[in-house]
Amino acid sequence: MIDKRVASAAEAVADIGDGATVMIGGFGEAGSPIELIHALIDQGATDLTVINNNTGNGQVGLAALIAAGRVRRMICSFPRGTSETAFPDLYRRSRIELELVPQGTLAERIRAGGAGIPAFFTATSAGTPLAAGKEHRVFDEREYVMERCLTADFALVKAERGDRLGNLVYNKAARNFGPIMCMAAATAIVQVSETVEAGALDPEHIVTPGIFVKRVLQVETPQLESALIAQGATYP
Amino acid sequence: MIDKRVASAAEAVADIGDGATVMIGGFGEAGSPIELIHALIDQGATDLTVINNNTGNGQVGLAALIAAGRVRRMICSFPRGTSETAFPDLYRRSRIELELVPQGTLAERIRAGGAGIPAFFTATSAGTPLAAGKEHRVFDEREYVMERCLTADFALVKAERGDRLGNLVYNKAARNFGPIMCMAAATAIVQVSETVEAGALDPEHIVTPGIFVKRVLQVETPQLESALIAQGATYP
Amino acid sequence: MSDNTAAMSTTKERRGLTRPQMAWRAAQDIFDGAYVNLGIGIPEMVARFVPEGREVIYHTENGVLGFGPPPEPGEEVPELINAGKKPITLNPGASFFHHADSFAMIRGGHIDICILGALQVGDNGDLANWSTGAKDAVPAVGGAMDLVAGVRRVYVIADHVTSRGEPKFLHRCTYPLTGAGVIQRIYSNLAVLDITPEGFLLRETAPGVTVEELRELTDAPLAVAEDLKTIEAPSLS
Amino acid sequence: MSDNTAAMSTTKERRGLTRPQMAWRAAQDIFDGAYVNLGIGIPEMVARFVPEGREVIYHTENGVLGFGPPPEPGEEVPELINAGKKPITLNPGASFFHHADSFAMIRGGHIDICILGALQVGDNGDLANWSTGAKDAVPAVGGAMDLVAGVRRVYVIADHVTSRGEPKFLHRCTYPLTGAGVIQRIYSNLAVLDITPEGFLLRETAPGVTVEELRELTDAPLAVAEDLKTIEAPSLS
Repeated sequence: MIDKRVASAAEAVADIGDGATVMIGGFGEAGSPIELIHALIDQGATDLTVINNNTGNGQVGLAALIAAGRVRRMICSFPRGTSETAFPDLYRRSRIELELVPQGTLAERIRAGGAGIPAFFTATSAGTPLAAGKEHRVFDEREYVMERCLTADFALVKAERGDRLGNLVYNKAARNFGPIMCMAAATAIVQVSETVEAGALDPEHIVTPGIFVKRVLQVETPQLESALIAQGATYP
Repeated sequence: MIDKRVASAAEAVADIGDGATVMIGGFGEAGSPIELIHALIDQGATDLTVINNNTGNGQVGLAALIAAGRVRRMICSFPRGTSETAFPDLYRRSRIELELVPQGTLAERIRAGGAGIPAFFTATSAGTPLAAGKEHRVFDEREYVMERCLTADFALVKAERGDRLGNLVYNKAARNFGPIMCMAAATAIVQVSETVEAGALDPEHIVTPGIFVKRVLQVETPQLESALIAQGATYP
Repeated sequence: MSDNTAAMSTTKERRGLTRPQMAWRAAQDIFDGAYVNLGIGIPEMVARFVPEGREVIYHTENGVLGFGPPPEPGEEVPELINAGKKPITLNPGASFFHHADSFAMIRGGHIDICILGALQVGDNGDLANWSTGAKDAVPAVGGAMDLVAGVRRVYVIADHVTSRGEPKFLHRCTYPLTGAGVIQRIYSNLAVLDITPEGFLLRETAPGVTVEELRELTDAPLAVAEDLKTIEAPSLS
Repeated sequence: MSDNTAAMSTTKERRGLTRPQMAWRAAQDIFDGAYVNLGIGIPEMVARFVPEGREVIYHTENGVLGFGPPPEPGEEVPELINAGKKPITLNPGASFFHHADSFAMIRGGHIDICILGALQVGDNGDLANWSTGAKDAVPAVGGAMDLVAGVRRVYVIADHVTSRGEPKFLHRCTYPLTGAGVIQRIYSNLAVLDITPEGFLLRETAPGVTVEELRELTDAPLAVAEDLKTIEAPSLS
């Protein structure tokens, strides 16, 4: 019987190695898989390339992973967070690399990675410094930029409910990058608030089919960045 | 107040002009918008380019539209149907053009059309006659073919439920091409078995957000190709 | 999400329209049934002033269509936020979708109107609103480049000059571009300008603002519409 | 959906395994937890013979993951069909998705195994299964090119020779290709062949079939595995 459920966050992230590329879901705190990120901090992997829209908030979650010096390179669209200083400090000291990608191009590159599309063209960023050095091409009299796909060794994602097969549904705008990151990562690791029996999720309502998911961890009452920041929490 | 509902199939398709490109949803009979296609036959538009995975079944729906000589050009992956002879007859007499596209490339070209991606690369068809004349390119030591997006003036789609804003949910495997055709057509026209109040569809379960839909027609008991074929039905 | 800190500059010595009045003026151009994406800051205010009787569907790029006004205090839901990460509510008929689908709406030309802030706008429609090119700054772009490239009508709301009195609307942007030739209309505190193939066209002025003043505060030639109007905004502050 | 009419050729003079036995043999290689797409015809039969205790998730390219066996007569649902347009049922944990997402699963390498029919297979792994190149034929390809390009392991089930006795497995295909270098393994009525960088490698033979016969019926050099085995299939017809 297929059973993708794992017993602990430590087990879920145990094989993330130094130098791995890790997609991390979430937009702001919505969808941020804090428990998995904290397990990754505990686990010790370093020299990571991290793909996330931002760079975390406060001194927990992704911001804490960055502050701990584990991230060599960030691929993101908006490297600023709430009460977050780890990234800008390291960036100004050239201790972390940044690949700045327009948000929609970031999403589409991830989706392309999951869909087996090595490259595509978009008008986004044409004529701007972010297109410098990229191949340009005119289709129907408009200029487009060629963008390569993004894939990852691992994705850390937060969803609402999941089953042993890895089928997922999300919670409101916390869906954001989760579905496409599950597609684009060789090993998608998902924390859910609730695990349910296979068949309990309506086939019409499943957002991420289990084929894209390798591990499911139940975290019944996930922490929220805003609450942690309000408490002045730091990790570890 | 936004109200995309229309009163009749005739009204729904009234402005489809000669020479229009029309995407038609459905895979086999699942999702085939027969009532809208029949209204299009009645309406008389000709010289159409039609995009559908197949070429219809029996002597109703898409097969009848083709048999009526209204289709100048088919873009499809598998121009064969059940008890359907209109397309092969016209094709052998060079009375209809065919652009044969692998099924997944067809789906991705439509999705690209809806997503503002003018072109993308896929390994599908590389090394085969269907890639002849197309730009090839090597990424990471593998050969890919460049494919252009597909858009349309109109899409005719069948869904299960819809509201005045055009939000849609589908019925099982009848979902197939519907969501991406709604995205890729300037005017997506959708027949639904049931119209519901705005807000009646759970925001988490909506498959096609209303932004992609221009017209919604309620057809309470849509006909099924298999039943029509069993009856020996023809249209008109 | 774009960096429009410039648009948030101090209000001292501001003339013409208040910021709510600028948002009000922009709101008059939002048509019934429009799908609209509003940037962070003053653009967000636009939703408050759309004339009664027009139904507008708001999109936020983090994956919500059909959201409503901010919730009452205490009613915030952490998973129900906009691109500015501020709490929102849902209108009937709202939907959720993932980021790639959300930007398919933008890139695919499905959003009718986008309104955002600006550091500079060129009279060729170029927009600069994400970076001043300062060496020590951490660059951040968010979804601004996708919005201006993908949305059919892209409008700017911005003060006519910076807090240091420098024109924001000029022949060519000097800051790094967000997009080339993407802006159709500007709502400033002093005027409504259209971008035409010939450059800026003055459509409307704020009460008491003269064409001569505007020519002085705009760093590019300024054509004047034959039917130049005065903006008659309600009192809003 | 591929045109594997050749694989459906008449059974007269067939030797070796029956078609159900061919499907049974292929089924032994489907591992527990595999995501599998089965082509129309004999490949569909494979699902019946997967050894007990292995949970396999079946994908059909028209947009269903996790489907089950055909329904009882009278229980068919018109909207619940597979790529061959035949009625299916759902297993617990099934899901529906649109065509672009379905082919993202295929093209993106998420399906573990695809098994389909063949007109010809080259000893370089080339597959021809959609067209004989006949001038008067209406060409039709379906999802075969996407499947062979995208799925990690692509296996063929096909009779070793055509109904006219011509070898289907040869040095280079003469029919138009479905994909180049895409096949890893062939299950025929006479043998199991692997495609290796050096060409065909004979792994297993049907009972009573000799290496010499196979060399005669295969139009390419045939290496023989050191541990050549005989297929011991149950009696199935």
